[in-house]
Amino acid sequence: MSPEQFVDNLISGVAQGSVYALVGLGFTIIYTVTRIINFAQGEFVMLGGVFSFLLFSSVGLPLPLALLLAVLAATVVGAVLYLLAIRPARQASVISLIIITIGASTFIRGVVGQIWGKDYMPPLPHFSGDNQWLWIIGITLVVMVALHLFFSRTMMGKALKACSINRQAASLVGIDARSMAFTSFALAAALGAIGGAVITPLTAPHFRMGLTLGLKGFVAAAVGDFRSQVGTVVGGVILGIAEAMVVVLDWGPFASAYKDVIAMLVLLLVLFFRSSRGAAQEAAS
Amino acid sequence: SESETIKIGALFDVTGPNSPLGTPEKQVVEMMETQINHAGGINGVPIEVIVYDTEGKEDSCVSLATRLIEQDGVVAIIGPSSTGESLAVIDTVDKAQIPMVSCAADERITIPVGDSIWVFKTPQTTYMAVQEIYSYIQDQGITKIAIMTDTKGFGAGGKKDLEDEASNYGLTIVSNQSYDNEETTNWDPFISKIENSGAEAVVCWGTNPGPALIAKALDGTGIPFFGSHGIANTKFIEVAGDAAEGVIFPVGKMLVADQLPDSDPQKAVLLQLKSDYEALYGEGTCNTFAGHAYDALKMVQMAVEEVAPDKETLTEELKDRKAFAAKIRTEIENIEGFAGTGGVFNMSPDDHCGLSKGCMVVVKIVNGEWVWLQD
Amino acid sequence: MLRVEKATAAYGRVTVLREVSLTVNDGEIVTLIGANGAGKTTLLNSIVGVVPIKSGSIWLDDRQISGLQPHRTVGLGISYIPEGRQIFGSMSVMDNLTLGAYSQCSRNHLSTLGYIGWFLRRPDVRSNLDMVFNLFPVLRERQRQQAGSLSGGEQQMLAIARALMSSPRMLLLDEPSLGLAPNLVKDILRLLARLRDEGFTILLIEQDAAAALKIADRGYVMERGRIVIEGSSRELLGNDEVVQAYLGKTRG
Amino acid sequence: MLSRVRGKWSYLAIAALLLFLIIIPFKWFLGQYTVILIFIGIHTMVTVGLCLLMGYTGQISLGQAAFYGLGAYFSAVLTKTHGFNPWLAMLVAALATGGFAYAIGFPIFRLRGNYLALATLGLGIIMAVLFRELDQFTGGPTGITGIPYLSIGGFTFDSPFRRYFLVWFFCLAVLLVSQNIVRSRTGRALRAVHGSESAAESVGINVAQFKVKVFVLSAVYASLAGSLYAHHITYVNPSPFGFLFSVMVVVMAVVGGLASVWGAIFGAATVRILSDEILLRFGEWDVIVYGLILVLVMVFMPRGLFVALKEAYERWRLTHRQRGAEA
Amino acid sequence: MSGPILETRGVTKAFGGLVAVDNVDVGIEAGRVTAVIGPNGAGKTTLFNLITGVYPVSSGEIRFDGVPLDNMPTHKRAALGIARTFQNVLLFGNMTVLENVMSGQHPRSRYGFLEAALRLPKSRREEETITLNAIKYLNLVGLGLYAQRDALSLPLGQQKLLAIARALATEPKLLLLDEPGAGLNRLEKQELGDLIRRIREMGITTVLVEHDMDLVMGIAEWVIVLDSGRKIAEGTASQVQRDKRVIAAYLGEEVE
Ligand SMILES: Nc1ncnc2c1ncn2[C@@H]1O[C@H](COP(=O)(O)OP(=O)(O)OP(=O)(O)O)[C@@H](O)[C@H]1O
Ligand SMILES: Nc1ncnc2c1ncn2[C@@H]1O[C@H](COP(=O)(O)OP(=O)(O)OP(=O)(O)O)[C@@H](O)[C@H]1O
Ligand SMILES: [Mg+2]
Ligand SMILES: [Mg+2]
Repeated sequence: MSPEQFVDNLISGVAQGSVYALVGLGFTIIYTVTRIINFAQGEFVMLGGVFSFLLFSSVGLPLPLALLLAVLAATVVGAVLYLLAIRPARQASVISLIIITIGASTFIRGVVGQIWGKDYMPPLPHFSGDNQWLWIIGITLVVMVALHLFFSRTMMGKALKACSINRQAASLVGIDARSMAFTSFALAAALGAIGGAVITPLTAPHFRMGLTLGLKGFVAAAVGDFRSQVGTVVGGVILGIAEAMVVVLDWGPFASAYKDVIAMLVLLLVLFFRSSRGAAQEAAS
Repeated sequence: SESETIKIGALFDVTGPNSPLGTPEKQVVEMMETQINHAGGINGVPIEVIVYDTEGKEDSCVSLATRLIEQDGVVAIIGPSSTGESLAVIDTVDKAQIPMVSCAADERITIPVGDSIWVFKTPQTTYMAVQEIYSYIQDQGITKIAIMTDTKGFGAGGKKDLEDEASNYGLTIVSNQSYDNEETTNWDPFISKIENSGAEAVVCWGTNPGPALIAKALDGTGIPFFGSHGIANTKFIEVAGDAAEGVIFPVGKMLVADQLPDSDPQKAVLLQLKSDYEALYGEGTCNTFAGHAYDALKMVQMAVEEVAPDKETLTEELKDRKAFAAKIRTEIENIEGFAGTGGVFNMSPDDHCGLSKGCMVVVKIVNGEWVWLQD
Repeated sequence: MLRVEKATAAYGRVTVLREVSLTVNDGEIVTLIGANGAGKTTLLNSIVGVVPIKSGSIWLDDRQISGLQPHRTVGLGISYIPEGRQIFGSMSVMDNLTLGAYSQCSRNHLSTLGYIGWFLRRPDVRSNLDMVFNLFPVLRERQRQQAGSLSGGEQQMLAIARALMSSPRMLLLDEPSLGLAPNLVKDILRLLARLRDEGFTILLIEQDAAAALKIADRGYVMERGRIVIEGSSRELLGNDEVVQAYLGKTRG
Repeated sequence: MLSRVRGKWSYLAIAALLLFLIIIPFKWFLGQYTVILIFIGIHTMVTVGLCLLMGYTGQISLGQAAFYGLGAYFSAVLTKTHGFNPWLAMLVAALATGGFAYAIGFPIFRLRGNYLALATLGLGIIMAVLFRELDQFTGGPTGITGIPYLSIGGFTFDSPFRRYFLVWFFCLAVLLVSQNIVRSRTGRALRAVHGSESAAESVGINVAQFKVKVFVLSAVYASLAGSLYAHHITYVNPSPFGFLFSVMVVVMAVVGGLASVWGAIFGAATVRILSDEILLRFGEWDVIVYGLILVLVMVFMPRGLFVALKEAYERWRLTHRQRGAEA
Repeated sequence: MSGPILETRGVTKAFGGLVAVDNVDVGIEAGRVTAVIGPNGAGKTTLFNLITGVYPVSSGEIRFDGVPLDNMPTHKRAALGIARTFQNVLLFGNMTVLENVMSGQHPRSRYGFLEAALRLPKSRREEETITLNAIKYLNLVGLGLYAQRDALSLPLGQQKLLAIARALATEPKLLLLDEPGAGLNRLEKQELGDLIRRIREMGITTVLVEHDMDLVMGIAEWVIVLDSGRKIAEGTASQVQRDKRVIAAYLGEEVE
């Protein structure tokens, strides 16, 4: 393989990983504020993709507007999910809330399949020219920087973080923990939907597409222990690159059919390394 | 009263991973149920098709099959949609002695017949399609091919046959990759692998959307794309867009029904089904999967008519369901020369699929339409 | 300023507060004394809304605040320093203080999205920050340190400072001296007296009843969810029952 | 004293449940539900293990399907390809799966943070691919057909009626063993670990070892269930052992209630009966209604059906007694 | 007196740049009540954590009963006879009061997985002993009446007693109590003092960290003072209380 091709594949892997990272950041945000692992995160991705397609192709809106409205619509769904399913469950433990998100995800998926059909939809056109990967990486970078600024430089960002550290203490300084949870769901939905929207030119939107993209996002977020944004991005990008490289190498046990095995093993190794280094640091310090 | 309907069970994956197959299958049997009953049922007795959604789960499929047999009292089952589910319920229908006509393609469902004499299937077997497309490729003077197969059942079956048959057609597989249909979005590494292998053509075995996305990704490399009968629907053309142009694949005759010579025994059936189905569910919706379920139900209907040529015998038969089911099975096994959508079926005690070479054709997509490539 | 009228509260089926009534007037320190499990913490929790009351009412000036959620009562000018400090351990000292002023900022939700630096430059926030840094100079030095790595006493100072950042009119403190070295206990009590002189109203729970009564204006004694004795500090210090049950023998 | 009363109550309930279970598969009672109940029994076994694991490590496992699949595939391959006696195959499967869980348990539980979810998810994904790709052993995506039935002496479990008793024998044994463990020194140690790890260490409990122990136990349960599945359907293929099954087990565990091992039955039964009975009425809307029901159950019975039913019963008894006292 | 049951030699613990325990030598006489005092952040809890093996020492050596502990994990030390309570109590919230104490008996019982799973007679016999012992320790701390309550529904003071009962149930030789008196009122502290005296009479060596000087003066036969990780003084309570450095660093001047 030529170095040029190698770089091309690296870029596509990074871009693919960026999408995982976007989805994963949604997991991270909800988890940090509420301790819920949101299994409906994949559905936000799906809504981003499906709505983008519908608004663009069926409604006929200009592409940028279609994408924007799709993300907004998914955000609204995220907010409504919180209001209708999470918020009423006052007595519920975190694990019960997780099951609620599983139920909600089945529900959302079913509704979309029922209303807009269960078959695949055509991909959107590339945002411009033939360089969707660059768009994806660019948009992810912008989102990440914005998110970082949001969490480190605004009061609301700090308040979200405070909720995660100590909910009761947060309410005692005047933070409405429930409105923060609401915000986190809306924000997570937006991130997921952005992931879904940017990948739509490269895939066929479909009512079940959230299952696998959600899973990959989950893996990315889990590498960051559902807390660390940096860890999530690193996890997502490693996953994306590992997947691409396994296919490119296509050698012996690293055949393309084992893509997921290799990618998971790489991630678990990273995890063990990170964790043992963490333990070593703790012991040394 | 209860015994006054003929109950037929159907198991389709309507909401699971194979919902693009299960949905038309369900729709076609619902349509046929109405049609048959509209025409006074079978010999004056209405039929009732009970359709359950298996969600693509083997265990659900087994308990739903039992439910059809034990609770609903069906005399035959059509479906399931997928190979795995079909193989999973064989034991159940075999023990209960109820005939089943599967809509899944894998040859292991009916070979060897000795595993269960109660099981039949309608779709063409994969190696028939492989043979069709390979002989076409050979005719183009191509010798080096890359194969891309879905990791799931349909693609894996194709992979095996593609590998086995290649040398018979003077073909060398220079790149052999599998992909996960539901999750792959980054096709670039696959494509660059193919480009590096020196392949003159890509043969891709899978169902939507993988092949369409691969065709799209291949667009511009100049390497021609050959598909399987898994892409025999308008969705492929929609999803692949311009890249669908020029794609060639083997398929049952449904797609090119209007191009068939009038002498073709299947032509009338195909055109009829197509116009009925599309009148109900929309232009361009009829596909080969609907055809598989059509053939299955049709065979059951024919067998029932054979067992009970008039209303009295039928009413009599309905009293002993077990015996009736056994007779239906025998009659399905005796079906001969039935021109269905998938081909002309000649069932026999050693062949529970009943199709032979020639039931498939090679088509090419030209201007978004399927064109029959007559030799 | 604060009036609790016949408040009753329970955890599940266990009633913990039984018709508790109490008042705290403007500018005084009132202390709450009682054995373990008497319900002191629960009373404070009920006042701020962490534990809802079942009957009775709670008034801040002329406004009924029972039923409000904690984040609303903070907005009304009550600051609560709960049992166990509850600082945000993995955030910096400065972030903890900034969040203390959250209620100053959140009146208009959009403004919480603004750059935090602008907010900290607001005159009222600025002056609060100066005040707490003057009260606790060590916090000014440790602005950047992680709050969780402060020593116990410093953490307690931070908890008090954070509570002051919201420009409260009233402070509720639950055992601020818990786990502090004797010299720090003295410092904190001295500080509370000073705050009272600056116009704050304070409701204080303290196990060391003798020390608490020394700085308080009035006191209440709770037993099993009821107020059993109330009076000025002097009266309580002279009350035999109180001396026997809570003050014990004093050492020289 | 309190516990003795509670004990008597639970023995009575268990006896009633047993009787009910025994008569179910007869034609004159609920015979048509035999097959569903077989699956409920099999799923209950997997779920009990997860209840123990989640209840005591406080973390989600998303990989139970892997152990379930290992049990099924070991049984299938050993009996079909190597001609093992099915019982022996089942034992080997359980031991091998348990050993495997033990080997991976130690590194997993040494990780800090919520990594059990990721590690088990990874395990599930890896195993799913291996089931599919190691086709010389597993038959690839189309799997292995013609797995023999279990039999004792000349008695073969070749009908659902017979297999029903087989499966429920195992299921109840697993439940009983779990119940015993929960109430023992080991169970207390596990609960201590859940309550506070540092405190558990301080009273001499080897936290890591106990976590691995439950993990292994849950794997063995799943493996047994998998073997029973294989000998029930007589066919295995990769798709029942994927991620979605793992998620379903989590749902079953929580819907039933993590607080008690008996919750597992309720969870498995609810999910199974919903999808194979009740939701059939909703046609294509089934998944939508399923999602909705799941949300509602958790909103209104956040601690699971078992606890909700128990509380309802206690409330009923209380008002009943009050009324009795008034009269 | 039979010589030191626990000895530390040059024990040091650093967290990054911060030396929490700095080259500390202490000897704990068997059968005696020893108090460790010192300002907040002096390293008292850290010292306990080193003795129980929560953290490994950065350098130095700890000997228990003459045996060097090295890298022995916490649960093994507990089995050897080192028990403790925590500054933040740490009860098992998912258990009743009685079960909390029963789990303390863990290192003193043997029966395992299999016996438990099948409820073999051995398991039942041992369970009985465990229960009886647990009740004994509960009565000792005066919580016998609350056996069936949920542990966390007790008020803080009783929770602290429960934690002591749980530690006693491990049948230790050495008991480490981290601020047992914090959050108790004067009367309750007096009762706590009595309890510690009773524990001493059982022959258990007790070390406590405590900020309440009245309590320390009342029960401690030996006092060790830490400041910034270093041992700055040791002696009887009254000796220590007069020590200038101790007054400056810790006690503060009396305010009147
Ligand atoms: N979360 C809870 N669930 C059940 N009961 C509780 C809970 N919290 C407190 N209690 C009970 O309520 C009663 C009052 O507790 P509270 O904490 O208000 O007492 P307190 O006077 O503050 O005692 P302390 O001096 O220990 O802080 C106690 O009997 C306690 O057992
Ligand atoms: N895990 C840790 N990481 C970093 N620093 C720590 C850690 N544990 C303790 N420290 C630091 O070590 C010092 C000693 O802490 P320690 O808890 O031993 O104090 P202490 O004497 O028990 O104080 P107190 O009376 O307040 O409980 C403190 O400055 C503390 O911040
Ligand atoms: Mg309190
Ligand atoms: Mg300490």
